[in-house]
Amino acid sequence: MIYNIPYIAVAALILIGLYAVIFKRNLIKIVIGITLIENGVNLFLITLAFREGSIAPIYREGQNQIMSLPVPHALTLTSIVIGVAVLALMLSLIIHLYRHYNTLDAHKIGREQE
Amino acid sequence: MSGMSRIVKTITNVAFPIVLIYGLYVIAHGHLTPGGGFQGGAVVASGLAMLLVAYGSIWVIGKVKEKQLSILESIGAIGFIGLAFLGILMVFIYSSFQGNFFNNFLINQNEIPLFNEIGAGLANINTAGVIPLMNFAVGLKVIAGLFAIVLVMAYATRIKEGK
Amino acid sequence: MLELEQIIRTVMIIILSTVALAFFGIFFGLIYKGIDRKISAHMQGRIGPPLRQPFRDVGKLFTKENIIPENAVPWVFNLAPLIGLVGTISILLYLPIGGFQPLASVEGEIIFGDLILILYLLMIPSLALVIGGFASGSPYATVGAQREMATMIAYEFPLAIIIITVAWKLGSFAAGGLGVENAFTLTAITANPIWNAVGPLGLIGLILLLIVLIVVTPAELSKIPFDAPEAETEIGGGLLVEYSGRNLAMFYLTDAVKTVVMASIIVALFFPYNLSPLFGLESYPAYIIDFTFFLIKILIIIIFSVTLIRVAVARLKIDQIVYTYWVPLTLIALVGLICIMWDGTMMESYGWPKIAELLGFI
Amino acid sequence: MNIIDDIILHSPALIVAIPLLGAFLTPLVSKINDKLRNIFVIFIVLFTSAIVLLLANDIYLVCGKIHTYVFGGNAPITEGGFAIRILFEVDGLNIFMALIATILAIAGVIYSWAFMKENTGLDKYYTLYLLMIAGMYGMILTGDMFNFFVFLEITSIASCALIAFWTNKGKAIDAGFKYIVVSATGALFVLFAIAILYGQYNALNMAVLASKIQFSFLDKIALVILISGLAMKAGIVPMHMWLPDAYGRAPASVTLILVGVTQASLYGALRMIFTLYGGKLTTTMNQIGDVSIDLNLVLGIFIVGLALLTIFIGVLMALKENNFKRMIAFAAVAEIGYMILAIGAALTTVFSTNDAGTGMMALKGGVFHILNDALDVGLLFLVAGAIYYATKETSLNQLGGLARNMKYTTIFFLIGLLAVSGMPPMNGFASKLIIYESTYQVNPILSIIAILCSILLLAVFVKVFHSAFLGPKLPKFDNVKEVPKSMLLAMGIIATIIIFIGLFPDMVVNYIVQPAVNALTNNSNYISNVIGGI
Repeated sequence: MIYNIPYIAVAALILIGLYAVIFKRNLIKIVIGITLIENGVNLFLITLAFREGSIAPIYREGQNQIMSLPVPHALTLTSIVIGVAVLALMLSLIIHLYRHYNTLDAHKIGREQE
Repeated sequence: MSGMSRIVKTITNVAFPIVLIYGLYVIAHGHLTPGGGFQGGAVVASGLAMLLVAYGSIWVIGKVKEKQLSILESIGAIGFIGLAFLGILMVFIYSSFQGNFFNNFLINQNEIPLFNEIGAGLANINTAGVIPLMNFAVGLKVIAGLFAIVLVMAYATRIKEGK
Repeated sequence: MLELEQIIRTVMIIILSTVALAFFGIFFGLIYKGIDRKISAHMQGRIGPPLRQPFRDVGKLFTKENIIPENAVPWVFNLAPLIGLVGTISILLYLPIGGFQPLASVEGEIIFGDLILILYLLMIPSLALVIGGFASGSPYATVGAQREMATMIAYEFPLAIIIITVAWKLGSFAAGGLGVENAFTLTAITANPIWNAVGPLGLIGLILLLIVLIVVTPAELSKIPFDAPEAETEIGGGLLVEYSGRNLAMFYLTDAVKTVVMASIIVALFFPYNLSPLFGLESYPAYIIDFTFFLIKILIIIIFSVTLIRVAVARLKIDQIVYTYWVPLTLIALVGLICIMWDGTMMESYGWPKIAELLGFI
Repeated sequence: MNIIDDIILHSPALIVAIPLLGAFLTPLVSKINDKLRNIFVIFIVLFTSAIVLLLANDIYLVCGKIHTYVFGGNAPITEGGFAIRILFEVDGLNIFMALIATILAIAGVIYSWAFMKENTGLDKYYTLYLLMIAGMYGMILTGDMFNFFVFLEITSIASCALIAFWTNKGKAIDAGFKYIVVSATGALFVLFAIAILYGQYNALNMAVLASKIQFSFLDKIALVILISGLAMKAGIVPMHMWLPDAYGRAPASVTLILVGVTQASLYGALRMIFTLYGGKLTTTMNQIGDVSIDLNLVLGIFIVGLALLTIFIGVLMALKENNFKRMIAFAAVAEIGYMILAIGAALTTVFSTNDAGTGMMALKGGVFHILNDALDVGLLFLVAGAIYYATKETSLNQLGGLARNMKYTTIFFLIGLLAVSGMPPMNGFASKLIIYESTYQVNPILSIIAILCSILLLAVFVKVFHSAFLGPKLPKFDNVKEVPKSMLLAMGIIATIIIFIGLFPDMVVNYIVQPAVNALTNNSNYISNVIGGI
C-alpha cells in the first residue's frame, strides 16, 4: 500500500489540474492547473524510476549497488525543461492579455467586436 | 522596477558569485553527477534573476541588452547542433570514420591527443567525449534564454507600472 | 511508329466521339425541349410553337449582341456560361447511351462513369449559374443565385440517399447485396439491373426512391414548380436577368443538354434494359434499335418528370422548396433506404425470395 | 561512397537538424541584412526539401523499404538488447507526411517574404518559423515515443508564439493562449500515456513497444489517453475550440504550417493506433458476460461517431461564421472529420479477415485526404491572407467586388473552393470519392452525411466567393492592387499541385498513398526493421 501512495498523488494532481484548467476562469489559475498536471506526470515518471533500496544513478557512487533507473529521470528533466518554456510562454501571454483587457477573467477576454 | 534596499543588494553581492560558481560546477559535471546544462544554466539564471530583483530591471538593462542575450542563446544552440553535426562531418576528417548525427566522436578516438591522454579514470572530467561540450553549449543557451525571459518580463511589468 | 499512329487514332476517335456526343446532347436536348413545349401547350389547350422553335431561339440568340452590365465582373460573367455548357456535356461522356458503354470508361479498369462523379458534375452547371448570377452584380440575379444555391443543397440530400442506396444494394456483401465490384460505376449498374436484386419489401423501397428521383429532376433542371431561382414573373428571370446574346444561348443549351443527362441517369439507374436481347439482334441493328428505345425511354421520363409536373403545378416559394426536399422527400427516401436494408435482412434470415426469381427472370 | 549517398544515409537526421540549425543561425544572419535573412531562410527550407525528396525517392524505389537512422550510434539496439537510443524510422507513411510538410513549408516561406514584410521582429518570426518546421518534421519522422512528445512540444511552443505574433491584437494573444493551454494539456496526456507504456514494457521505441505490447487493461487506458491527447492537438470535436481562433488569428503563413502540425498530430494518432496497437487490435475481444465484443469495432465506431460530430459541427459553424479566416478554419475542422471518418470506418473492417478490402480502401481515402486537406485548406488560408494583405479586412460583411482588382487571387480562391468542397476535377474530389465509396459499406448513412456536408461546404464557400470577390464595386477598394509576386508564387505552387493531383489521382494513389497505407496495415515490417537483428 505504501508504494501506491505516489500513484494516488499522481492521480490527484492530474485530476486537480484538469479541474482547474476546465472550470477556473482566472488565467493564472489555468496556468497553475497545467503546472499541476505537469507535476503529476513528472511525479509519475519519477515513481516509475524508483527501486526499493536504490541509490541515485551517479556513476562513481553506484558501480556495485542498485541504482534507480536513470532513463525516467532524463525524461523528467526534459519534461521539466519543456514545462519551463511553456510556463514562460503562457505567463508572457498573460502579461500581454492583461495589458490589453485589464482583466484576467477568461470570460471577458477576446470578446470585443472587431 | 527599481532596486531594493541596501541589505538586499549586499546579500546579493555575497550570494551571487557562489550561485554562479555552483551553477557552473553543475554544468561542468553534468555527465558525472545529476544535473547538466539545463540545471546548471537554470541555477546561474536564477542567480542573475536575483541580481535583477535586487538591483532593478533598469540597472540590469543598462548593463545587458536583450539582443546580446539572444545572440548568446543562438550561439549556444548552434554549438549544440554543430557538435551533433560534427558526428556526421567527422567523415571528412577521418576517412575510416563511420558516424551518425549526435555521434560521440571524441570518445575512444586515438587520433585526438587531448582526449586520449587525460581521463583514464572512471569519472574524470573528460571521459564523456562531446557530452561536456554539449553541456556547456546547453548551459550557455539556458542562461541566456532564461535570463532573457526574466528580463523581458520584468521590463514588461515596468512599462505597465509606468502607464 | 505504329504505336504513335495508334495513339493518334485513339485520340482522334475520342475527340470525334466527344464532338458527336455534344451534338447528340444539344440536338436531342433541343428537340425534347420542343416536344415538351408542344405537349404542355396542348395540355393547356394551345397549339404551341413548332418543334424546331428551340433551334430558332438559339440561332437568334447567337446573332444578338452580348451585353455585359456595368456592375458585373466581366471575366467571371463571361466564363460562367462556358463552364456550365462544358460541364454538362462532359457528363455525357460518363453515361451509357443506348447500347453503348460510357465513352470515358477504359477497358479492364472501369473506375470512370462513377455515380458520385456524375452527382458532382451535375452540380457544375448549377454552380456556373450561381456564380454567373452573382457576377452579374444585379440584385435580381443575386437573389436568384442565392435561391439556386438553396435549391441545390435541398435536393442534393435525397439525391445522395438514392445514389448511395442503389450502390449499397449492389455493392455490399452483407444483407442480400450482390457484391458487385465497383458498384458505383454506371457500367456495373446497367449490367446488373437493380430490380433483380430486391425482394418484395425492397421493391416498395425502390419505387419510393424512383418517385423521389422523379421529383428531384425538375429541381435539378430548374423547372416549375421548383424554378424559384429563375421565376420570371417575380424576379424577372433571376439568375439570367443580365444575360443576353451568346451567353444566354449557352445557358439555354446547358439547360437542354442537362434535361437529356438527367433523363439518361434515371434510365441508367432504374431502366437499364435493352430491346436487342429480346429480339436476338447483334451488331448494327442492335445498336439502332437500342438507341431508339433509349430515346423513347428518355422521352417518357421527360414527359413524366418535367412536362406533366410543370403544367399541373404552380411555382413554390423557396422556403417551400427547401421544406419539400428536406422533410417529406428526404423522409420518403429514408423510408426507401430502410425498406431496402430490411429487405436484405429478411432475405438473409427468413429466406424471402427475390421478385425477379419469383417471376422467373433470373 | 559519394556525397548523395551520404546525404541519403543521414537524411532523417538532416531533415530535422538543418531547419533547427537554420533557426538558430537566423538571428545572427538577420544582424547583417534583412533580405539576406529571407534568402537564407528560403535556402534552408529548399535544401531541406531537396533532402526530403532524395529520401522519398530512395524509399519509393524499393517496395516496403524502411530507412532506419540511429542517433549517436550505429546499431539500433545495444549489446544488452536494450533499445535506449533515439531512432528515426522512415517508412511509407512517414515520408508521405514529410512530403506534405515539405510542400507547406516551401509555400509558407515564400509567402512570408512579402506577407510579413511590414512587420517588425522578423528575426524572431523566422526563427520560430523554422523551429516549427523542424518540430513538424521531427514529429513526422521520429520512431521514438518520448522524442515524439518532445517534438510535439517544440512545435506547440513555436506555433503558439507565432499565433500570438501580432501582439497588438488582443484576440491574437487570446488565441495563442487558448492554443497553448489545449496543446500543453494534450501533450501532457501524451506524456502520461508514454509513461504508462514505459512503466510496463521498459521501452520507448515504437517498434520495440509494438513488439512487446500485450493490450492489457493499462494499455487500453494508455490508448484512450493517447488518442484524446492527440485529438486535442488535431482539433477533433469536442476539442476543437482552439482551432478556429488559432487558425483565424495567426498570420496566414503561420496558419499554413499550423495545418501541417495538425495533420502531424493526426499522423501521430494513426501511428499509435495502427503501428503500436495494430498487431493486437486484430485479435482483441473482450468478454462481457456471455457476449464477446470486438474492441477493434468499438474503437472504430467510436471514432466514426466523433468524425460525424466533427463534420457536422465544422460545417454548421462555418455556415454561420462571418469572419473569412475563421470560416475556413471551421471548414478545416470538417475536413479533419472526413479523415477520421475514413480512419474509423477502416478500423471497423481492416483487420477482419473477410472484408479487409473495404477497410484498406477507406484507409487509402483517409490517408489521401490528409494530403488533399492540407493543400486545399492551406491554399484557402493563403488566399484569405492575401485578401487581408490587400484590404486589411477579414470580415465578410466589409468585403466585396475584389475579383476586378485581384484576378489571380480570385482564380486561386476558386480552385481552393472547388477542391475543399470536393468538386471534380480537383484533388479533394479524388479522396472524398474514395471515402464515400468505402464508408458506405460500413453504413450507407455515413456516405450520405458525408456527401451532404461536402455540398453544404460548397454552399458556404460560394457564399464567401460572392461576398468577397463578386458583387458591385466598393469605392473603398478602388485602390486595391493584386498581391506581390511572392505571395502569388506560393499560392500558385499549391494550386498547381492541387490540379495535378486532381487530374492524375491514380498516379498519386499508386505511388505515394499506397505505400503509406501498406506501412500502416503491416506493422510487423516496421517492428522487424528494428529488432530483427536480435
